Amino acid sequence: MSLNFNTPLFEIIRDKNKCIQCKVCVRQCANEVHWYSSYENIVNSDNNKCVNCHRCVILCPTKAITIRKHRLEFRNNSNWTSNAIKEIQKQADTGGVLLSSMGNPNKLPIYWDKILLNASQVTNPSIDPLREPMETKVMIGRKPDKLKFNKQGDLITDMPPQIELNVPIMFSAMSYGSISKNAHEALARAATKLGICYNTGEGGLNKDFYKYGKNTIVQVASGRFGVYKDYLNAGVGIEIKIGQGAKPGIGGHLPGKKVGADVSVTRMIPIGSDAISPAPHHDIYSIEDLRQLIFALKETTNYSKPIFVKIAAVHNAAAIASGIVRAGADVVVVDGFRGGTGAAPTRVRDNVGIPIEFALASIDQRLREEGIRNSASLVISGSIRNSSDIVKAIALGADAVYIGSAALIAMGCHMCRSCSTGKCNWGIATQQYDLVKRLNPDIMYKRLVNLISAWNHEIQEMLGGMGINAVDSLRGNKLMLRGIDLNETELRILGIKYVGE
Amino acid sequence: MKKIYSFEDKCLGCKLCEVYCKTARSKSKNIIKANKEENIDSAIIVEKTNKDTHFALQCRHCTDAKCIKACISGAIFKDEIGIVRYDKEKCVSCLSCVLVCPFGAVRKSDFNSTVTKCDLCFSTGKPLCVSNCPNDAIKFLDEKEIDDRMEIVK
Amino acid sequence: MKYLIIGNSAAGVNAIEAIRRLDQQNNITVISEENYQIYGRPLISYYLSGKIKYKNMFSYKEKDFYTKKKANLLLNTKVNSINTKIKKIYTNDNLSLEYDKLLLATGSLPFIPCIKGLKQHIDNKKDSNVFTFLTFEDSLRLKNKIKKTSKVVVLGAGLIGLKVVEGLSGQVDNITVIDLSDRIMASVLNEIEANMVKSHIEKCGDNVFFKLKTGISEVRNDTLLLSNNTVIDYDILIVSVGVKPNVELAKNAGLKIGKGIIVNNYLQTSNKDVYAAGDCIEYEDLFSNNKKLYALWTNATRQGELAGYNMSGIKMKYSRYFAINAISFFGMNLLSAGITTGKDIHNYIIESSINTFHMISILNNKLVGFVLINCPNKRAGIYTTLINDGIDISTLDYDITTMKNIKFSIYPKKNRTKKMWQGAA
Amino acid sequence: MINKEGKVKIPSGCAITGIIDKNGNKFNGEDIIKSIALMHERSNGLGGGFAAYGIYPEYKDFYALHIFFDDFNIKIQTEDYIKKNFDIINSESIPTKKNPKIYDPPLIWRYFLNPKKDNIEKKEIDEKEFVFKCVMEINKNFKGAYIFSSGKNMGVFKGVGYPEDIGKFFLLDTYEAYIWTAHGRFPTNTPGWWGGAHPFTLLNWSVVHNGEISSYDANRRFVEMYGYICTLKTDTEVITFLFDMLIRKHNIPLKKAIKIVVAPFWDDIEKEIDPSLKKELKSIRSVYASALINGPFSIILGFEDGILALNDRIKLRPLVVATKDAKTYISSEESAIRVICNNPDKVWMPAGGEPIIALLKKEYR
Repeated sequence: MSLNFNTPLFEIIRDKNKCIQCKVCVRQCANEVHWYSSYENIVNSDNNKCVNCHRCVILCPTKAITIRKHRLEFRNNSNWTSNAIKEIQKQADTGGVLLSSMGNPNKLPIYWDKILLNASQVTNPSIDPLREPMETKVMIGRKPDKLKFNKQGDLITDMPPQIELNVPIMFSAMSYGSISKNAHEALARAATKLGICYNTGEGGLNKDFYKYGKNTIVQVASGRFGVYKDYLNAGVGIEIKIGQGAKPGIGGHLPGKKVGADVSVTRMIPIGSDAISPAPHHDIYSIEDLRQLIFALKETTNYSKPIFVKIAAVHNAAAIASGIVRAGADVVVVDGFRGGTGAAPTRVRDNVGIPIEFALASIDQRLREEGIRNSASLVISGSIRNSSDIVKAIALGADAVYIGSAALIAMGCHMCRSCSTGKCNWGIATQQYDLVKRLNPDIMYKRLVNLISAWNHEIQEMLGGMGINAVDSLRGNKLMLRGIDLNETELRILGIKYVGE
Repeated sequence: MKKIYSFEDKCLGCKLCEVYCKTARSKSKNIIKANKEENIDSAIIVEKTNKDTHFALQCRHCTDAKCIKACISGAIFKDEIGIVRYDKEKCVSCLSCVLVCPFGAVRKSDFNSTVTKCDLCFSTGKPLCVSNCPNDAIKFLDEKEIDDRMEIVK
Repeated sequence: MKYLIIGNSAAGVNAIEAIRRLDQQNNITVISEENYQIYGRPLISYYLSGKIKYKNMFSYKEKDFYTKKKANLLLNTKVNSINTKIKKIYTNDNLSLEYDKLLLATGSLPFIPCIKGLKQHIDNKKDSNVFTFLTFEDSLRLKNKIKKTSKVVVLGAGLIGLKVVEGLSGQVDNITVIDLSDRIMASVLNEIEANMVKSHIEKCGDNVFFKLKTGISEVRNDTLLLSNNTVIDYDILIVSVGVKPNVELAKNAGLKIGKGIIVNNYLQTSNKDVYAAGDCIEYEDLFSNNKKLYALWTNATRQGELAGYNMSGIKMKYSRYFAINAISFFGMNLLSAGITTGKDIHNYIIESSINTFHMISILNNKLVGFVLINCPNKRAGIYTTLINDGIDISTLDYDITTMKNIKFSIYPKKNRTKKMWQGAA
Repeated sequence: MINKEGKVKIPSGCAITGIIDKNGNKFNGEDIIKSIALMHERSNGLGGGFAAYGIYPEYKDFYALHIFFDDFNIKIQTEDYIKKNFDIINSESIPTKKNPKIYDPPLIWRYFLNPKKDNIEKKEIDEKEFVFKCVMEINKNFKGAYIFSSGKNMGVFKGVGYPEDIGKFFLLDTYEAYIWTAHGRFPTNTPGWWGGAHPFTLLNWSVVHNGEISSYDANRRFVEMYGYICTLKTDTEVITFLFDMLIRKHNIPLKKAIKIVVAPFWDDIEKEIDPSLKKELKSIRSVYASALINGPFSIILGFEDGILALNDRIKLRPLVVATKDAKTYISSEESAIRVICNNPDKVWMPAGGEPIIALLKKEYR
């Protein structure tokens, strides 16, 4: 069938006066957009193949290339948008479920942007982090209700295992397979350098990375890929993944073409086989099943590691979180509906789940009401974009945040949302050797360190502005927040006042 | 002494180094003019291997530089820093240097009778190939720094 | 400790440098028969052509080279004899100098064939119109002598002879090259290659004529009697049949002489305090294991350096050498090294056209020689190094017998990275 | 309309001062009034108050509740509640002396009470917890009644006005105590309410406080998880609750409690070489992260055995200590000490986070 409704989304514009025919773009585009014609001595481009990842734009030494949204338009229609039409055409063409990558791109409210922070003026001096200590270290894990001392004043309480984070930020779960080994190396090295943690995701842990164990959280997901005793003991924490913000209620699928020799060994599956994570864990059909898995993992690791349980932010997240804490989890992770993914059904990604801000506020409040807020740490994720998002999250009650997309962007991701093709030109979401190579861990780990250090500076500045010198005093400190452009219900759930109040 | 070192496991074969080398060696120092209008050879060569990987290669500025020994006119010489340099005014184009360079890094120009070789951008001290490599596959390092890494290369 | 060096060309000067790297203190004296500081001897033909100006003749080393190296340079001085027992030398100025370590870097002399009348014409130096071509002095005299109308005869179609042709081309009316052999540069080129070079010279040179397979019976004033009994006129006759090692002094001093001065692996002569290096010595060929003479600049520099090290106390063996030539005539580049003929040698012609030629020679899985004509971008140094290092080509990542563009990635990854990072030590 | 304490968090600045005689010798309130009066400039007339320990020796076994009532109606309702839970040993209006600078005082009463054993047993809690719960209940649910002192053999006297005027109003020269603390208030955003003045107390704890704690809401939400109800929304209230919770409810020794509220910096913990101490400090910071008091403050905590003076970790508020014989003086300003003790043995300024603990000698407790 030759009839094809596909039209280019982007238009490549090449300045002929600037193009020196060096062919760097030709060599660098894995989608084979650019090609050199020796007959004409010019470089040509095929708009149809372009995903707008900017690789050629960035590498072009003369900056001769720009990419624009293609000018082709449908007749204006607020209901039948070009996107709606194109999706129908695509499904009519393939008969398949629409797949998308990264987080929900739709125009839904971003509540971080509707929350404003406080600062000290006169009655309370702001603190200059350049001159005074400014602490951002947090301890992640279950805390006992109280500490006990004997008559001599010696501590007699045995502390449950804790994870020390120098900065209340971790790199969220992204599996080896969905992202490249080099990307993992950069994350692991950055986490080590920063004194924070990265998360293996559900793809197992490559042998080369066991050495970063002190800064690793290993994940156990429904596919149980690469899970065995050494793996569980390799990191400082274990995360049971129940759900993910980008696709609550949905499993995962790593196509066989991404399962090369190394991924195969790490995941413990045959080379070339599809790695399918079922939607539920087949041994968790209820909260008591979860409790069994939590304690099975604790037994396996001799109660030396906090157990994280990660869920997607869904309607009754607060009650679920309370159940998870009571089931024995040491850390509850909640992933908001904007969280990223390598691939998710578009309809699920864009329509399932709730904003993380609300999930966080209601979970924190619920746990406090039940008097069990100290029994688990609360970590949130799902499109944390900058340091002020983090400050707001902590003030709403989070102990720490996970960042995924932001870390990828630091490593070169341009949010072209083509992860599922496996041809990531930035060497992130790919297993193709020549592409993986483009992500130089030496460079990228430094960029990650830079990013987190920069954010840490900003967090410190904001803390200092509030007259606080330890992030502990920000946690749940909702007085530091005010809402704007929010209705009464929103304010009530967030537990914050309106600006000016 | 600092030299340029190439890291094959990092090289993408994009050949931006060649583009910038030509720019550095041009009269105009304008990247577009240098690559489009001036006939300039790149002193750095990106080679493709039989494993489809790449690496960049340029004059190694050998301690015991064979090209200097071979040169009959003093056109190739070692400066006080240790950079093996080339003075085209003195060159008689006999190509003795080309004949002895173990790396093939001293080449005859594609465009004229002179010889092309890397001079580590000595006039600025900042080789353009290094500063423009997008993947840090080319580094300007002190010889001592590379000694430590030599162990890794097995 | 006193170092004495006889000869001030490639070997002598490189010996000075080597000694000074290890010994900053002791006296070095250099004696030269010529009246100039070191110059690139092969440049004399470029001076003749005008490509090299007078000032650039001496850019091989900076002007203050000898001062910097604290070397005492005696020009215009001929050493008459050496007494190795009392370690003294005697010069034509009745000077006697003591030494502890002596280096003979006396180079070579023009080979003068036994032709009737030739010797007397050459000996009559000052006004003679018969020249040899080995020193800058020769080049200066010749350049003074030529006129646009000169009819020049070059005796010998070897490297020197042809460089003279190139140097004179366009400056004189007629150049005739006479050689006994059936082809030019017979010692370096095979027939095909020789023809390619010859036709290029004929095409580019101004009124250049070859008379090959031709001998000379007698040299007379302004005319030559050829072996076929014809007579040709000449205004200028240049004798460039070849060179021979300058061993006279060594011989008289009682040192062992073969084809050249005999030295051991440390460039020591039969007397332990006397070293020799450069064109004047004979040495082992990489392939034949025979003692050979190679009057090659590159080899002389290396030997001079090694001799210098050994004289100042560091033992350094000299590696075996092979022929290596980089020549250009009228813009045609000829690069060659090693041997291309012999038992079991297999030649691979990789490229061949009317004016390009690319051939490599393999013996027992090793590269032993190559010839490149007009293929300068072939990165010939990689070949030379393969020959020098005796690399088994089956260990390489590529089959070099079919490679048009030789490249460094022929070496397996481990080797190449190490080599690149280390450079040539 | 401007919100009162309890509706909104009120920041304020202040003067504090305190005196203890470690031998348990009692002295009347003249010195403490003199001392706090010297720092007149540090208050703005919107609040002053005193805490005194040892003033009710004849009732020392009974809880002395000082209560403000807006009117008689609420007084009657409150008393009904009290009667249900306590045996009233004595009740009286607290004597005051009219002062033109003090106006609109509420009804000010004190009760000496014995909790009803049956009620305590019914709730299966200890006596102090029972009293605590009753105080919480009244302060939260009896609008117009406010218990501002609930310890034994101690009492708080406070109100709207300059502290020296409040002192005279309450006739403090007629009381004898071995510990006196005082407070002059400079609130920035309140009309001033009698209950809002310092000291703030719970059971035997009393706190006078200068500063504003920026960790307020983190601390508040933390103590509220353990049954405290912050009715006043003032920093002092939450500080009092924190100490009560840590020391009374969690049984943590005073010195460790101090490590919680002014926790050592992580950097210093990392440098600690004693592994068990390091572990202890890490545990303290992990478990009680939300009990860290942040922002500028200096406080004097009074209790039956002595006083504790404390600065925030980076000393953003003034605090001076002096000793003379058995007496220890603590104040915002050195001059406020010298005005009542012109020749102290020793005067110094404690560092940020460095606690000053002055206890009655064991034999006098």
